[in-house]
Amino acid sequence: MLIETKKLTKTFGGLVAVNEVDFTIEKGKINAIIGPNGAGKSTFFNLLSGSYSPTSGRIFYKGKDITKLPPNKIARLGVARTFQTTNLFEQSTVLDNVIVGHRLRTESNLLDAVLRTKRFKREEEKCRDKAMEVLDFVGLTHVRDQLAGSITQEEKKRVAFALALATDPEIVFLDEPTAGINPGETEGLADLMEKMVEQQITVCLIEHKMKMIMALADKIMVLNYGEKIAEGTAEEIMNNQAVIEAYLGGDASA
Amino acid sequence: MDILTQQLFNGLTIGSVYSLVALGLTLVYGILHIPNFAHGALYMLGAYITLTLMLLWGVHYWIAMAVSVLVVGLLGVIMDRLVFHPLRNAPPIHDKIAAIGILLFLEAFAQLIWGADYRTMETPYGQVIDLFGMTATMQRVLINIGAIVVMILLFLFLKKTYIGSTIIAMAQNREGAHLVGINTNKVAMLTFMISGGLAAIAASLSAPINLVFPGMGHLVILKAFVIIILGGMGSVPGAILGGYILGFTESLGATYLSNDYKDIIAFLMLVVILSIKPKGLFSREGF
Amino acid sequence: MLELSRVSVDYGGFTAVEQVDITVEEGELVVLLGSNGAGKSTIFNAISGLQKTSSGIILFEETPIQGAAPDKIVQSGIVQCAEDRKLFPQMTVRENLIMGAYIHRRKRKQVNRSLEEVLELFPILHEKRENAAGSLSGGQQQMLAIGRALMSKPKLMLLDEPSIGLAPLIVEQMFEVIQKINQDGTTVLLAEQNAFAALKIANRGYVFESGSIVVQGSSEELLANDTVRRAYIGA
Amino acid sequence: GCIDNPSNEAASESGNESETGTEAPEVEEGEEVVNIGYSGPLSGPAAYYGERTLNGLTMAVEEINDNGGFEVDGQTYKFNVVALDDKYLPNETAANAKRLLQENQTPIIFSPHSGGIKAMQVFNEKENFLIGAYTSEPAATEAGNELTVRIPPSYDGYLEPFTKYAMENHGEKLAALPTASQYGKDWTEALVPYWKEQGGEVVYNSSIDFSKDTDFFTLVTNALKEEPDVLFIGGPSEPTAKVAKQARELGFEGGFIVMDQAKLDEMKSVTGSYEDLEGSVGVTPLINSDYPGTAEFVEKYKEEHGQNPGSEAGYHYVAMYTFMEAMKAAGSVDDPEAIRAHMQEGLDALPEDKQVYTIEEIGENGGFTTNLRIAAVEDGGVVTINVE
Amino acid sequence: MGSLLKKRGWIIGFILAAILFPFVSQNEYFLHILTLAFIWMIAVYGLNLLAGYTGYLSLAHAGFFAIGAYTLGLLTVKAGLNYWIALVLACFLTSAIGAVVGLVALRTREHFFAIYTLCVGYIIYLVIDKWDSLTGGVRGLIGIPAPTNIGPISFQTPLSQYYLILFFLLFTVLVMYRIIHSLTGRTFIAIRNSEDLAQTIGISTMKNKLLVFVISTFFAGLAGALYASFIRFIGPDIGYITIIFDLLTYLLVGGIGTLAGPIVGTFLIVTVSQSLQFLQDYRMLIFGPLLTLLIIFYPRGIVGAYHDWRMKSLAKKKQQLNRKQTYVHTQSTETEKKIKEG
Ligand SMILES: Nc1ncnc2c1ncn2[C@@H]1O[C@H](COP(=O)(O)OP(=O)(O)OP(=O)(O)O)[C@@H](O)[C@H]1O
Ligand SMILES: Nc1ncnc2c1ncn2[C@@H]1O[C@H](COP(=O)(O)OP(=O)(O)OP(=O)(O)O)[C@@H](O)[C@H]1O
Ligand SMILES: [Mg+2]
Ligand SMILES: [Mg+2]
Repeated sequence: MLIETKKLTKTFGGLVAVNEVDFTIEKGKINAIIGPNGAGKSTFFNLLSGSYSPTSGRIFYKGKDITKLPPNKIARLGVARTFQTTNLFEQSTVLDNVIVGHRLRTESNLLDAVLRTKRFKREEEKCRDKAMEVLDFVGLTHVRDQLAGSITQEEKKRVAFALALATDPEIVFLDEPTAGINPGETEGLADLMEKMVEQQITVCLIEHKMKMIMALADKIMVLNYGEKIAEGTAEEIMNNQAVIEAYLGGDASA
Repeated sequence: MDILTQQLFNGLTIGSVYSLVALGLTLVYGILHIPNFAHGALYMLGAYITLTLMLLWGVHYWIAMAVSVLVVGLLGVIMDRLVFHPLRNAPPIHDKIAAIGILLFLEAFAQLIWGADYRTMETPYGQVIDLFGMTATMQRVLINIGAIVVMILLFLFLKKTYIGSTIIAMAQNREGAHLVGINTNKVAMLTFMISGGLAAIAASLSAPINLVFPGMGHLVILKAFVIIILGGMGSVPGAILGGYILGFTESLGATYLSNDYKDIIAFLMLVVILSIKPKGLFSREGF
Repeated sequence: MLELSRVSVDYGGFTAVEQVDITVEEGELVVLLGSNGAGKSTIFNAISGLQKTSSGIILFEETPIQGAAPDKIVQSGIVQCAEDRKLFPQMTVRENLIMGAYIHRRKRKQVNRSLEEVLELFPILHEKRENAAGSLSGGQQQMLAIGRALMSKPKLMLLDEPSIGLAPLIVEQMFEVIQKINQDGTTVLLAEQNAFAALKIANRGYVFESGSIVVQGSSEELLANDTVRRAYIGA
Repeated sequence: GCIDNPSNEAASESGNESETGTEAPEVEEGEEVVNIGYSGPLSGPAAYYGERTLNGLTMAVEEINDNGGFEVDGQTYKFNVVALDDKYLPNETAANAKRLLQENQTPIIFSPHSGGIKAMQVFNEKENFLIGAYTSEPAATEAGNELTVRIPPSYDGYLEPFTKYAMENHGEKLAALPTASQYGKDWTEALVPYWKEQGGEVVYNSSIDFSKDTDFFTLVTNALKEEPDVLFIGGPSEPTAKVAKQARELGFEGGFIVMDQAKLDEMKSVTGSYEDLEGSVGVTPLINSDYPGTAEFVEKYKEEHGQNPGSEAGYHYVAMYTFMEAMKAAGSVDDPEAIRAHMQEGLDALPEDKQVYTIEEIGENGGFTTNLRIAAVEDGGVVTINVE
Repeated sequence: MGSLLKKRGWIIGFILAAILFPFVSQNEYFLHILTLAFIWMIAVYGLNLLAGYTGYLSLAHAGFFAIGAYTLGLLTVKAGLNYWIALVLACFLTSAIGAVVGLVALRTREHFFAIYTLCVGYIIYLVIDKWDSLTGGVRGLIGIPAPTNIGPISFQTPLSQYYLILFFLLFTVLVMYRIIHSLTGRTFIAIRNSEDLAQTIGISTMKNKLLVFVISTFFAGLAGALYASFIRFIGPDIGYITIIFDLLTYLLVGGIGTLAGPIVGTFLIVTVSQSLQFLQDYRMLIFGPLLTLLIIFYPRGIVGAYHDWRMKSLAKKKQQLNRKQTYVHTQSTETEKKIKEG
């Protein structure tokens, strides 16, 4: 049990975006969250990664209560995420984007930088190596010197993956990683997610692309109006009447 | 005389002037996200133009003010076209510096034309009146009434007319405004026109109780910035309320706390408010 | 109705769209297919005046419109529903819709009628009509964007990836809505990645790759085309 | 200016052309030029002040040059004023001084603000130039700077006659509301204890910052709360007049003590008539003064600048002539120490018709001592009061 | 590699020019102006680190400049402390106050931060102005000593002060260079680009922002202290808003977020505004529009414009090789350089 939420709730004014959700994420699996627009999926992610603080309920990571931790502390524990709208350092190169990703695993401080200490040199090297490694992993070594703002949408998604991976995570949360990507490229990204799991990195993603989800996910949770309405394997979900009504509709081919 | 009521009235008067200036500032900020440091110079020019018309051609106060509103409004438009429009894609700091350039220019310009000394604006409403035990001049009463009338008109314009709501729409999404067929250049110009006009009204109303000189814009501009921040930048009700809050803080602070430190009190208040509410008292929803 | 001939668009030194010819007849529903970065949005922005073309001619109802200001283009009857929606986040749903009818602002009655029609078309918007647009979820915002575009009663509507990030059920509804709009007499030019669903409702299609058109034809032809199937519909 | 103060009957459009610096003088065969430095606020909010001070200098210099210059040791010289703007900032004054020395070899540099004067005093002895200091701050000369000449009189002399007049005519309760400048503060610090010594009571003591306060009503209301008999006001004439006027609007019926920076005649142009200023006591306006050279100077100044001169112009005018006489006496135009040493002779040699003010002597540490003239507003007019 | 060599070349060129200048010209006025410009440059560097690299535009820096100046002034004049101790204390006191202000101010963002700090700066100014008994109020503080001798080296002459301040400037540049070209610097840039993202990759944004704020106030304080001992008289107006506007102008004209920007901008504006003195009253009439035009036509400052221009010529070459990949910006070379540096 890597992550566990207990009665997690988030309200915005009068609106209950996430409503008493109990959820568990198992290590080494691909977990998916689906649900209609506005169901509260992104909000749920924001709660888990610390970007929002819950109205009530608790979050445990490896048994440790992380409900009140700020996002950067959660990231240090090994939780990484991407955003629904691809959020990169647009003005920097791809490589630079990824180098800072490993910053949280380094110790060197301002004084090291000014005095150019051994530790500083060692860690600069370490971050660069890490960046090259993850860029290689996501298959982007060839664009590393381009500005992040100037590469294609699909490449951006991959950079976002790389950035998340550079933090040495145990689990990554991916918010609609393949939105706006054509089917051919979607497959490539799905392969990448499987490759992550092979590397012992747990994946949790939000998606609307059912075909991909059904093929990929080990476990699926369905949210509707902030509430969990179903949870289970792809097959169970496909045949769940509540889910069909709320979300899938008659034809799930899209 | 009852010092409290008298000071409340004084606070109301200063607050009215502050609000009018801050309104112009907040409108431009809302649309173009420009903290227009040159707004103080528009205020100053508003006073000079009214004054010139009155002295040189003996034009009546109200007519002079109307002309001043037009002229300063147009000046605002020119400023937009020549400076801020070309800078629309630049980062916000640039607007600040460009605005400072304009400010320096306009002040030097005023000094060249009108000289550096203090001028007095005579008002037809100099008579002293007694209001429920308070002393005031007719001009001060006019400032208060004038400000409120202008604010109501502005509010109706923004909320009840289509043209007014284009200003709000553009403040929220410039490209979105394009897509529904709004000519954003025109809206920007209109906003600058209104903003300049408001500055001219504020200056023409308040000039008779103070003096007219090239540096007079400094008196209000810094405070106007405090106000629009206090109110939440871009918020119209925020600017109005902020103006009055600052006016009252000043008059009451000077009376009951310390005259010398009254500015510090006002600024500290802002710092405290922003420390608690980092986005100002009124967010943009209330536009 | 709309005719692009040899249109190119540059970003700085980079040509995003090169020598493109597109025609849309009145009443048609035409789809532009293409992967990310192919140049679909760029073409749309060029048509609606948000982006300057570097060469070529765009004719709308026989008059050239390239280089005209965006508001002029909206007035002539072309409305774009942009990829990132471009709503007025702090205005309510209703106010957003009313702003959509800006070019008809003098015809109060007509505006109110359109408003009712749109709210009827999207019941969820009716429910949320007094909520700020910014507080809606992605899908709701997309509907609002389409609704706002409809408010101006366009002759030609440009829809840029309306299904992006939407739930399957909603996507289905969305395509139904688009079809309905088209059947009600609005010409539609649609950009989509979701090729299968799009082609099902479209008359014709163009396929973009790196800024140029590589395949074009009727929906049936495209659906039958092998390369198209492989690249855009999935095996 | 394009619109003129209503008080300036002799309006003309001469404006700013001649206000900053002289044209380079026409030098004839055998003549030499002595550059005179000036650094003051010529732009920004204090520019009006800078210009007036400069006007006095340039008027004197133009006169001297038009009369063929002056002769020292058989050599004819003409003056040339080099004026630089310092925006009232001390560091700019220092930079300007360096520049004037480097590029124009000025033996004298005038500056009308104490910050600039202090910044120059750091190096003026070492770099050997005289400071023409227009500041009433006694510290400017008391610190013992050998090459500083303080031009205006110090205000000590006013305390006694002002207090006497105000107490006799109005009463013993004083409210102080002068300008927040250093000068205003110094004044208040001197006046308040003196007033108390004379048996008076100080019911309110604060100041107005004319560069920051938008409306004086609030402050005046507070000052009048304790119902004082006398209001001590001061600062630049025009805002000071506003304060007086607003005090009247708020029902104040007592008298004013007007700090010497403000001039009764200039205040009148704001209030419209002397009515609101009835019962004020202040320095005699230059135009109402009767020093031997005053009338001529006032006439000439009006002609050139379209307005009445203030004391800052008058003092600079006299100072310039005095420096010239001192140069003659010292037999040198470029030895600041010698010039400084002969200042008293310069004062003594000053022709009557140039005595816009009569300056009796230069004190031990370099301050001019002027005969004081004070005046009051009585029955709608200015009356001069004799000081024993 | 070429670009790196070129950059080094520029820097060495600048240092040589600055060191040799007094041998070329004995003009004391120029020396004075340059020394003063160096002081401004130090302050501008502080501002640049904050505004250019984390995106937080502080308008309180004139206030911090004044705090540095007054601390040095008061410690030497009133407490009679040794100059060098006072200098160190001035820098640290300024940073300490900076830390307190930053802690609260950095909760706000963008324009709110700018205006918030504007108010803080104004409060600092008002306090200095009103606290007569400590600061001397409007009267200012006189008698501030020049730097005392270190062993045989004396700092009484303008020339020695010139070199002393040049030394501090070079020290500032070195520190800036090293900060910017390090992981720490990257962290700052990451914050400028997107705070949310920076947080989710484990960067404590508050801690880092505060760090930058404190460093940048440190340099403002240093500049202020040097100013006090150079002009040797200070009044409250050195904390007034006009000063921060001047500093900002120097920064923007030079190029915000560039290493050479502060030097280029300060030098340019100081010389231009000095050489416009002959215009007297009309000075601002020319200077104002000039400033505005510079901003309109060189929005990334002189240095930025230079970078852009180099980029363009580079890009042209590249495009001939590879048509597809073009959309280039300045930073890509900066990073190239970083990579090569290792
Ligand atoms: N910051 C916020 N303030 C107010 N309401 C919010 C905020 N963020 C989200 N909401 C509301 O919470 C609800 C859930 O939103 P969320 O973004 O989590 O949905 P989602 O499931 O991710 O939808 P989509 O698939 O469209 O992205 C929506 O009704 C949305 O309007
Ligand atoms: N403002 C811009 N500046 C520079 N290049 C741009 C800009 N906008 C788009 N591009 C580039 O132009 C090309 C076409 O982009 P466009 O957005 O038109 O593609 P698209 O087909 O709409 O893709 P998507 O499916 O991602 O929406 C891409 O390579 C993109 O990187
Ligand atoms: Mg979402
Ligand atoms: Mg697109």
